[in-house]
Amino acid sequence: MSGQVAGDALAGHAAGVVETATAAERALGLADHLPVLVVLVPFLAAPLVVLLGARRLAWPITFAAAFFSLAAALSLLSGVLGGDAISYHIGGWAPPLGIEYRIDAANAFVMVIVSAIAVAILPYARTSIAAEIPARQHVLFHALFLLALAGLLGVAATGDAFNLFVFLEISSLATYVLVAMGAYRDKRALTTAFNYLLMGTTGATFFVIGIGFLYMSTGTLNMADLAQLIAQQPGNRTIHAGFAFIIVGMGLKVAMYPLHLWLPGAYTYAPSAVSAFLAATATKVAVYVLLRFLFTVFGPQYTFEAAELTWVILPLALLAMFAASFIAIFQVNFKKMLAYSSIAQIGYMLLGIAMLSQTALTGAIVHLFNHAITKATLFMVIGAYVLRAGGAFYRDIEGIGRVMPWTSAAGVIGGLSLIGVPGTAGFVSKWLLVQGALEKGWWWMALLVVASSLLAVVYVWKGIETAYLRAPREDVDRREAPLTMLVPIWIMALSTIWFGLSAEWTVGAAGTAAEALMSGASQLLISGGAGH
Amino acid sequence: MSENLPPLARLLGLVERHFLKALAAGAALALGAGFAIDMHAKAPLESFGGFYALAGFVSLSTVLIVARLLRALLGRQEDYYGRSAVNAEQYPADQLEVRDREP
Amino acid sequence: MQGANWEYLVGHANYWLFVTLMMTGLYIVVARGNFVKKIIGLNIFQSAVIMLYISMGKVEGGTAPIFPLDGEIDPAITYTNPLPHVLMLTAIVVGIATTSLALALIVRIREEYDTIEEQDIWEAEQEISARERRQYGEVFGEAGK
Amino acid sequence: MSPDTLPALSALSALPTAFLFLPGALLAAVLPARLRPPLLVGLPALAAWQVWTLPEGRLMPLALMGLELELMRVDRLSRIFALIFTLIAVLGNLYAWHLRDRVQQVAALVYAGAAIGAVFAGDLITLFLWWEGTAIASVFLIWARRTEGAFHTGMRYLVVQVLSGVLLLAGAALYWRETGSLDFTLMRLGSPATWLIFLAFGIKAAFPLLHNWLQDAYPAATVTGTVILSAFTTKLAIYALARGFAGTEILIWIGAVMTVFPVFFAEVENDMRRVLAYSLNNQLGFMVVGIGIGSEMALNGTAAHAFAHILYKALLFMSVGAVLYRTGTARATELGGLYRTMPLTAILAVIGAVSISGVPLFSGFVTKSMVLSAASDAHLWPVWGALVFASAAVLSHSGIKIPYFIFFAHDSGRRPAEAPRHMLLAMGLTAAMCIAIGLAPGLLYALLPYPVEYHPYSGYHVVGQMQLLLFGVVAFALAMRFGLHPGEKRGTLLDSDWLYRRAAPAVLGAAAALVRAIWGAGAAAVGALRAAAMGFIRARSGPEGRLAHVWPTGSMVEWLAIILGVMLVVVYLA
Repeated sequence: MSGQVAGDALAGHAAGVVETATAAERALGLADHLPVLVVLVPFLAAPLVVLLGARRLAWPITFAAAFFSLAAALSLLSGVLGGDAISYHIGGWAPPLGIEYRIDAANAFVMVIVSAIAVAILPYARTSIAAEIPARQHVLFHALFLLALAGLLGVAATGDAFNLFVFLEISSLATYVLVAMGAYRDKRALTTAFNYLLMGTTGATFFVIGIGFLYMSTGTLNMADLAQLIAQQPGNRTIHAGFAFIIVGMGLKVAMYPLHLWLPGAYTYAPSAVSAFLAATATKVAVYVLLRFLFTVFGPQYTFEAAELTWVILPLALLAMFAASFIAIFQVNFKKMLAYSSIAQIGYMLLGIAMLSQTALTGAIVHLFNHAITKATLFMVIGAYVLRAGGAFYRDIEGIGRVMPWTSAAGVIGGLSLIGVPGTAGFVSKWLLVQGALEKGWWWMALLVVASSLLAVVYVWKGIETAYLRAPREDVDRREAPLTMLVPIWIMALSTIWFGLSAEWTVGAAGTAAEALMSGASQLLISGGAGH
Repeated sequence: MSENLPPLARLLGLVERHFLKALAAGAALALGAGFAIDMHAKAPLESFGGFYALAGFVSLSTVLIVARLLRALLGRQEDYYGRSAVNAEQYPADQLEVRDREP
Repeated sequence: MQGANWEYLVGHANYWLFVTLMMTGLYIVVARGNFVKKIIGLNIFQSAVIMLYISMGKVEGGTAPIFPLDGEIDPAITYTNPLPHVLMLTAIVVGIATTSLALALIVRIREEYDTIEEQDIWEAEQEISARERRQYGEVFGEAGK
Repeated sequence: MSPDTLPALSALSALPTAFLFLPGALLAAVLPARLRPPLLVGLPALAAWQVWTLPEGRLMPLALMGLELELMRVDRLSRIFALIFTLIAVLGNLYAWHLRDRVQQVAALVYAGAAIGAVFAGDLITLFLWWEGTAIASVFLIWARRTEGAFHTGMRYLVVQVLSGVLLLAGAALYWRETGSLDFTLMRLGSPATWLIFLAFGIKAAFPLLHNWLQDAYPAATVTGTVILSAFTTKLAIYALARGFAGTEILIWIGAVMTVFPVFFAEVENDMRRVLAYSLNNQLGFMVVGIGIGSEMALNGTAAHAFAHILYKALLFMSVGAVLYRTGTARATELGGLYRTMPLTAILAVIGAVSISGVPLFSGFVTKSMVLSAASDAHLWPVWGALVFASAAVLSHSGIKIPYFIFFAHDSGRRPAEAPRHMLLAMGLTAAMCIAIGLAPGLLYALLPYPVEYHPYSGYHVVGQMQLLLFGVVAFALAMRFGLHPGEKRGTLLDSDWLYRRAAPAVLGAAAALVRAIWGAGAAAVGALRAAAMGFIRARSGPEGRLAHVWPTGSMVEWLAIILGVMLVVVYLA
């Protein structure tokens, strides 16, 4: 039976094959290969770094690769902001049999976030890891960083469900090792990484099972194709089951409450630069995948009106917003506090997804971006504290605002953005979420969003109180963080303000992305045919 | 007044001593004027020339009596809200310039 | 009716196998304390998925999907769908990478903790956290609770 | 002033007034102590000049995230409030010339800037931003006292003020959805949006039962901080009400209650700065009544009264502050007879007292009577009666109690030195303005939002007011003579803050204990069930207690299974 469906899908695509074949012949310029190069460059740079084996070369290569990815992602984004999609066929093999990279506003946006964060964090990481990881491991660190980056970019770029799984595992495996590298400071990094591995693999395997169910019913792995074929068979139980598996598997990667248990440990014990990178990118990419499956593959009609899944994701999102915030309030370790706050913030994104409206979805995507830069700022600030004060416990950073005024000021900006104070990036996305809730007439939801922001006030205030209102400890290193850390920190901090004040770009890009996602399967196919 | 006080203070002392007499005179004058001129009454009771005098006297008396009751009802110790409440604590002396006048 | 049910059961034997293996694997991950055993459970879980994929690629009466050398495909021959097999090659590679990484981690954990039993490690970590709470907890009074 | 002649100054007028203060505050944060006082006095003076010369109109529209914002809406209503705000910033900072505390100085500038920014805000979002700005900046004037009590008070104050801002934001968002406009203009009560905004304003304006943050916070601030505090927050709320809810009938009744109830508290309160805080509440009542009536005369009266009130209330806070500065206490029980060595301060305090009491020739008389006349014009007799009562009652605490118990009455034996010269200068200037307004009300009337045809100095007005006041004093003198006056007594007076300082913690504590007990019992029951369910599996295969504790891997995979199950059920049922 499954073979039959696959045959149909092939026949349906016959016209497309011819068209793309000619397209592949003429598309030989570098620019036409950007969709794959954006992933391939960091991916190939990783073995290069290892093969050269030179510590001096590792950083420049890594930075150059990341920078290339950023440039490529920006160029791709500018190409698709109008609402078109770019379709790239790996090796000239046409979809659905060949692997397709499909770039639209949503994933180009995600790729820009990921590569931009990588570029910003790398100069910082150079100083940070020098203090936290032994020199002989630096080459490996950079190789793994590149692999994680390439994996995340690949997840975003690909239009093939199984290929997505492969990239997900590439980035996850690299991430496990990066987290384990924290063991030079705290041996709990090892068990954390091990747990993360067990859970992450289980989640990813759930995801593959889901993909398998979809393949069983449709005979295709291409997402655009899947979308079309799924829409044709409502009420197919295999697809239903596949849907549940994919959501749960991705929910784990997203750290959807209560599948978040891997996250606090991983963020707390990983090296500072890794925490900053992970917090800003890994869960965000997972949110993107969730978005892609919920909206593009299954389509809003299928997902929400047929299955009422709003009522599963929405309560979990609210639970995350409150439970995780409360836990964050009671932490004594700054890094762990931020980790729990991340879980709460992911709750906001899930909320925006579950509300299922253009505005709320735009809010979720903008929050994905804004939270990425906010958390990157904060984790980088913590990294600087760790470097100078030797730990991330509140006790370690008492009065550090006076010793490290610049770092701490950036931390305050990040904290304000976390709360959602107007003028910072965090405000823009919360404002959109509140608007989204009000559009639906859910004023109670708007109040809940505001109420949970008040919880953020409490834990951010605790940090500020510790850093500013207490006497500095005598035994800490009384110096400001080095410039190599300060500059990236401030770039991030200023960008939270910049994107808080001039939100046109983020809101515009996210709006286009939300539109691309919400427009569902049918329209995507039409634009895909012409978008090459 | 054995103290050596500034001239202005002596003047104020004089005022304090003769205040009640001046008050009585002023009050009588105001009451008389109230009956003498047209009060342009708009309110129902205003046309009575001593209305405002009565109002002032009754109002103040009411305030004082009710305030006594209020204190009996709501008054508590200074440290009712704890020793560290503003009400119970002293103003930090290092922010002030507490100084007596040199004789 | 009886026959139909029987057919249903037997006809989906591959799925029953998959479900059983998957549950077994997951159960081991949850219930076994030894880290190596957990990894074995994870492997069983992943093998279940591999079987699911491979069995779904099978077309009834199909033969191995190998093209004749001359490239002339005889339309009378039914081929099994090769795509799931190809996918599973990748999945196996991923599985091996995961397993080897996990084993490497276990080696390092054993070096640091002198044990790979979950219970013991849990207790050791509880002790560390308790020490941290004593050392850092009272910054905010009872906030640590 | 043509742009060619003074390019620098005309560039200045292209800047929102509030933005003068923010770089000023930054500058104050880095300047050495010696240079800060001149900056603190000079900058508001510059701002006053700018406010005075600004043309009317909507000067700085701004589009942000698709919202139409308006940073500078200059009209007669906003100009008079901005003008008095800049003036009082000059005077208050002059009063604080001796101050070397950077935190207070920066906070004072930011606070004044935010209040002025809010007055000029033409839309609800800009208003909200500055609204929260005043809350956050002003709390530092309380914390600057640097005692534990002040810290807790400041926290309570901040919570209330930020709550007001949150309500305003929520209201603004709803209002936007309702009307599609964020324009801050006259609103009609009726929808949740307008009620939320009204409540937000009401908190800042210290409506009855929402008032207690004021009496809690103002006596807790520093000597100089209280002067600054007394001017801005509540009058900003009065401005906002006058702009948004003029003519809203419920305000008349709220205002009437506001004028009456605080006088009793003020009468028995021992802390002189808290007496003034209650009196401030009572004076706000007059303004709220004026807004509620909403006629041109009433609104003129409100604006004029706010203007005059800021001055004489600041003067009173300054004189009590000077006493506190010299003696270390503001408690009535510990003061008395200070005129002997602080005669100038005493005279200035008396000028403030007669101004607030509404003695003819002083500022309170020419402004308060406008509100009273507006009430009688509208034939609101019960309200008018309440206002007459309150006019007399204000005499007893602010008019008599403050000067009498501090500077006269029994001799406390204290012989403090006269207040420092800069304080005397600040008080003298403020007093001069109080008298100038009283003598030449036309100067103030010319600034009011609407054309004024009002003559306070008619014979019957003066005579009526003098009767009211003199016989009030007679009653007071008799009460003192016969021992009927409540007198001075140390203590704490319960007010609505008792609800959240005592009752709420007690209730919450009890509730928490209850919840804890129920939760404990529930958890035990669930735990027992779970243990029973797991016993079977554990007995066969699990090592001892493997599933009982919360080791992430195990519980995580369990959660995975549970959520997957829920998902499957939901998906299948749907």
